[in-house]
Amino acid sequence: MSVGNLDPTAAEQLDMYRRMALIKANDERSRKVIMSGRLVMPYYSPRGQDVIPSAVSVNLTDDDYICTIYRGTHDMLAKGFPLKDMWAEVAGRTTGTCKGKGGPMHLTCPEKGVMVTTGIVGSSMPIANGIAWGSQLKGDGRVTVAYFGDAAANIGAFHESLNLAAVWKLPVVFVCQNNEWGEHTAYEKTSNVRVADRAAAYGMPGERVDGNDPFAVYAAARRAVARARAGDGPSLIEAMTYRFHGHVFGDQDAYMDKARKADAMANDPVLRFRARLVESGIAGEDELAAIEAAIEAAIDEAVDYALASPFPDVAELKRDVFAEELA
Amino acid sequence: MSVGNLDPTAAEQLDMYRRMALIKANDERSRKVIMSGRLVMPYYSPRGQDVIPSAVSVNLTDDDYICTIYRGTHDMLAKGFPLKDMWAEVAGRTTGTCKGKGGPMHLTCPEKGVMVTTGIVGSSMPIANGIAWGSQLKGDGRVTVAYFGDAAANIGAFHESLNLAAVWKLPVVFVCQNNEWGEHTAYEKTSNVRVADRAAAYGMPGERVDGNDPFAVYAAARRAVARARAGDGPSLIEAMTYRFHGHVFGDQDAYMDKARKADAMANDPVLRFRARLVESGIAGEDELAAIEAAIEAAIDEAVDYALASPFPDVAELKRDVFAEELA
Amino acid sequence: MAVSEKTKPAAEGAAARPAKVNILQAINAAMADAMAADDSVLVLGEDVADPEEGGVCGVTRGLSSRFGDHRVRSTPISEQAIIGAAIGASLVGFRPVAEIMLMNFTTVAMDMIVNHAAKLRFMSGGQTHVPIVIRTMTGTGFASGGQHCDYLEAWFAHTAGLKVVAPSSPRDAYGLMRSAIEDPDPVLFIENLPTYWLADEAPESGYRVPIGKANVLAEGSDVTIIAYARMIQEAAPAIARLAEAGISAELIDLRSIAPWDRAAVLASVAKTGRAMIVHEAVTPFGVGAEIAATLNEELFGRLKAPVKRLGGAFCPVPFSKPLETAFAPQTEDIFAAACALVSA
Amino acid sequence: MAVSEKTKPAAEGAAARPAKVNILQAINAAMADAMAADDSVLVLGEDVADPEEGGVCGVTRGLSSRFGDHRVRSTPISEQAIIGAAIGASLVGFRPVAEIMLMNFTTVAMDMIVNHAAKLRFMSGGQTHVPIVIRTMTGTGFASGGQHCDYLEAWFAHTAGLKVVAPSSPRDAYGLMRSAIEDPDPVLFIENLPTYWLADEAPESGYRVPIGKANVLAEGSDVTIIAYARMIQEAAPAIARLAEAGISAELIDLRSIAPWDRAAVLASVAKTGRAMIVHEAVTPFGVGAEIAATLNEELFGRLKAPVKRLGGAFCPVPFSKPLETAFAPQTEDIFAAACALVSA
Ligand SMILES: Cc1ncc(C[n+]2csc(CCOP(=O)(O)OP(=O)(O)O)c2C)c(N)n1
Ligand SMILES: Cc1ncc(C[n+]2csc(CCOP(=O)(O)OP(=O)(O)O)c2C)c(N)n1
Ligand SMILES: [Mg+2]
Ligand SMILES: [Mg+2]
Repeated sequence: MSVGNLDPTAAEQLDMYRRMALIKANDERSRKVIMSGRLVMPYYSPRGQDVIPSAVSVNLTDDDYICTIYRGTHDMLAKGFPLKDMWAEVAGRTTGTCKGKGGPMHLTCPEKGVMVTTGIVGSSMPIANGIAWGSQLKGDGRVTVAYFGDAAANIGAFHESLNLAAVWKLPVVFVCQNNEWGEHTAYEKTSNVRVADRAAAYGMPGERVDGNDPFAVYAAARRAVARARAGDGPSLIEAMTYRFHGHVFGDQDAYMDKARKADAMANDPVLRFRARLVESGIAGEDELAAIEAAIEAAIDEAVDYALASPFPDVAELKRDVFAEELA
Repeated sequence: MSVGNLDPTAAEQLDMYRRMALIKANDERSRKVIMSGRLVMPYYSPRGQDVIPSAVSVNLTDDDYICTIYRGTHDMLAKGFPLKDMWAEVAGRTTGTCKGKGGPMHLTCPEKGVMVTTGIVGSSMPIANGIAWGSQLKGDGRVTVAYFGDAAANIGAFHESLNLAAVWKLPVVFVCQNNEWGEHTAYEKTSNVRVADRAAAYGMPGERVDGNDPFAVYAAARRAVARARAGDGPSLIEAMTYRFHGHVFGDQDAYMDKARKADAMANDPVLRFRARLVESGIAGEDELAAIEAAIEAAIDEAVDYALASPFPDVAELKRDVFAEELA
Repeated sequence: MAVSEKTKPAAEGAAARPAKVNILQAINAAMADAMAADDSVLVLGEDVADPEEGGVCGVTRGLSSRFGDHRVRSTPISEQAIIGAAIGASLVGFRPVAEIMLMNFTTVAMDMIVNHAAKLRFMSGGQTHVPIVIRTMTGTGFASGGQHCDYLEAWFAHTAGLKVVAPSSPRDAYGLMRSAIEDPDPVLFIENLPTYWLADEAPESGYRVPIGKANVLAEGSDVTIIAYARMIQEAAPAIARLAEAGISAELIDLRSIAPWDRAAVLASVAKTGRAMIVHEAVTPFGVGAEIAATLNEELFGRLKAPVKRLGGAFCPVPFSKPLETAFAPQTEDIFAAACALVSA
Repeated sequence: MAVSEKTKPAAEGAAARPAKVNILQAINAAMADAMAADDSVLVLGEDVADPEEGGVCGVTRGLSSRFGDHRVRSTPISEQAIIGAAIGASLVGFRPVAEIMLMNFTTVAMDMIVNHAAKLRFMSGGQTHVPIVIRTMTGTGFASGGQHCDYLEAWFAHTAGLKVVAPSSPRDAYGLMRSAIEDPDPVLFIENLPTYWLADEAPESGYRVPIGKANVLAEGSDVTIIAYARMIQEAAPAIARLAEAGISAELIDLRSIAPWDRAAVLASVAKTGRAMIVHEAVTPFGVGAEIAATLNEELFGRLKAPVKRLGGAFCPVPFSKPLETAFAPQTEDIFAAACALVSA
């Protein structure tokens, strides 16, 4: 099946930038707010991986689904997760998308297709299959993206999920964000093989791309999404990137090679893409500045909204355990 | 590393035949005894797969280890599991190798290296890794063989185990006995890929062989065992065979293609190898007949011994739960 | 699974239902009727479709032929993927009935069941929910040994967000399955293997048993015996023998373990003043502990004897027949324990 | 794991031990001393070696540098493979200490733990046994939400063949770890995350706490409070407040959950006539149920009030701070419940 031109249009490029600029700004703000002590939460920074979901999501609509992980605010924001609902949730407020009960590791927003956020390594994949099975049964043409990390490619759920998706030809795109680290352990210490090369073990296409190159990710995602929509089955994309920060906020990341990290941060994929947009004349400096200013304003509003919102009542402990409130 | 001649010597060929003749005779007797009602147990016939462990085991010593599954009497007998202990165990007698507490799905005989028999699909592999890790630590040069079925190649434990074995370069040989069936489900319905081809996903050698050809299995096992002993790491062997009977005794196997099954049984690998031994002059008809007669006599003795042995006392419910007997 | 030979073609049951059916057929009929009534009901698991004989015991036989192999899917041996697929489909409007062949195999899918199915409603603040049924069978009696017979219901009852049921008759099996499929939350449906072929009065189509309601099988005044699943078959004869011995025993079939019917159990024990809980699971930290603790809290000072717990021996399930038989509570044990309670 | 910043270099503790150590350092010292004393002791798990910082909290820090990375191995994220490797090595003479980072992650390794580690000795008729320790941490207090804080000890206590311990002080953590490593059977060693940095009297090298022995932390005559793990920190202040209120409470640190110290608990409650069990796990079907049921069986008619169970709220662990705080029993709850018991 032909997926047509694999280069993003100018509009799509700007769209991608909008998403990654939001991810970058939101991450910087999150760390600032946590550092200031105004918020206490386990925070898994997605910085460095900003490009991947941005380039994937321009190939998706609000009707498409994603399942992501604790390190997933970038995936969610790229998919359109409302800022205010997100901030209120991570602040544990009743106005949060999960009424403050889920928190950062379980952010959920069905209207935008953010169906599951899991704190268990590998568990985004088996559930993504089920959502995609639903689409296959309904014939609604929707696609489900399962995001996961490089280290998750070593856990049983990855194997069972890719095999079932391939055998059932499910409309899923498995997107592995290879940031070279699983907590404090380097990927190469835990596997002899590239994640993308494991696709062959299931008879599905597997592609390794530069996750910091919006064009490369866009093309791979476009192919995979088209394949899924056409009913031709799942694909595996391994997007190579690098984790700018420690595993979790507070992690001193002494185990990460300083030079490698400095180099990655010096080549910030968001700033590189920004410069490229200006060079290629797709956007003017002030246009981008305006976008960034609007993002900052939106985040200001979201943070204020979140911190001004009330905390849930303890009665919430009895609600949402089952459909019926507990006595 | 060179493993020298990959053809079994005449002595090894006769040795292989002895093992498979025992497996065949023991299976036929087991089904007869169960049919007669003298024994009640879940019985998973290994007939059709007789050649595989026979050809693998001539490359092993009593010091080497195996972990096998509910369908494993062939693997055990090929490894030297004493007949009397086995029959007493499946008869649930106190003289059984596990005092009758384990039964057919958990036959164990450390002296012969039969360390674990599991009833859980896939679970022979993670434990085999640990035994092999022990050998690696001790430097005792022992090899551990993990036997499992084709359908087990779709479960998470397979993935985690092959990956860890490859990364840790463990002296394990993963032997998949592909009998085309997982209970009532055909392998091709549950995977798009050959089991052997999954070895590439872990960076270990994978080989698919005709599991009914003693020479092919011997050569593959010899290579894999030598590699493991040399400290070069694990291998995956997919031995193609066919299940002569239903999944479990009593299963009417209506789901199995009659012609395919008849054909497999008509080409009984044990009888084919027997004929070959005679043709090639490695063994005379009467020599083989003598071997078979001795096997029948040994089985007679084992069955009588088992059925004449006492059942365990209910006090055994309090023993072997922990080292210390329960109050 | 050494029982296939016992299998009888079930299913079409939904169409023309005989006066008597066995539990296996009742479960089959409940799934068939639910699938006929609601297109969103799906079935998945190992061997569940008809080319694979509708399950090793035939519980799902006929469903894929009748409703199509898109709604009734045999799976690879991948329990995490099975439950994950059920959860995901339920998030987008389906009502999957997933089979985990034997209860011991839930151990390879606990993350999906406990961290996800049970918690997604709460963690999402009610934005999503997981209306799935997880069918699983277990039980001693077929010499399957240590890894095929465990009763692990206490684990799931200890998990907020899960419901757990364990029927003992064809009517209850049908009625609870219909209720479980319609329930907005995940329900673990525990089937007892040895009693699959127990035939009894056939449920009328559409019959429901509400989850959380116990059933008083025999009224009595001296002692209350609380049991479920196969233990009902062991307890019933004990009741008769107790009657002969002049002891009037009340038998309560719990049917639902989570939530369990506190009202019914408390009312009965308030009346009899003596209680015994019988289950096949090992006694320590079992379901009996929760019921005994509750009875003592609620009826403090009103009990005539300490609550008795009768469970499986505290060991893995043994293979050898005399050991396997001794492992689980039997009629004589129940009879003797009841006598002891009454004469205490 | 939002706590790395709290980590202090531990380990070398074994060499020169300070007067006070925290629980994290005590566990580290116990493993170090055991590895020094016995070459067969191994450590494996995610991030456990020093290149990976000796664990996300540093509990295994220093061990790989001191004993070699062949004996202390960081693993892929493959919990089934981790426990399988530990089981296998134990079958051939090693004593592995395997880490499952958080207790909720045991859900992906339950087959290895329950069907294999716990059962191999019995199923092999005693031919093999599995002397492994499974270390895992958990506990509310760090806003980790629904999948990182569960206390699942009741599941494992309900499994024949497993031992379960949960220390609350540096001394007990050291002494129980030494005993667990030497135990011939599998031991689940539960560590509480929020109290890792609780510093107290340092155990002397070689100190042992026998598995199955409780510890009476405070003597009293009016009511017995039975708790373990972090709940001890909540109960201790309650004892003081109760004293001010003129109530003499006895505090028992269970330390071992399976087997638990029936003798010590029964002796105390026989004396006080009133008992309360406090744990962080949800109340229904929890450890408290087993203890309450046993107390009522053994002390029938001798209790002055119904046994009280104080556990976590029956829901997944919530994220929002006020909800998370309300989820687990607190000092005020224990104080109030004890007052109610005594005035009942
Ligand atoms: C089953 C399971 N095991 C261990 C953990 C602890 N843990 C949380 S994140 C993580 C590393 C995962 O690395 P990767 O999959 O590469 O994703 P990343 O964090 O790099 O985005 C680990 C081990 C977990 N959450 N779940
Ligand atoms: C985890 C798990 N799931 C399901 C089962 C039930 N079961 C027993 S054998 C079997 C088929 C296994 O097929 P295969 O791995 O090919 O081995 P074979 O029986 O053909 O030798 C299944 C599904 C099980 N024992 N364990
Ligand atoms: Mg990573
Ligand atoms: Mg097979």
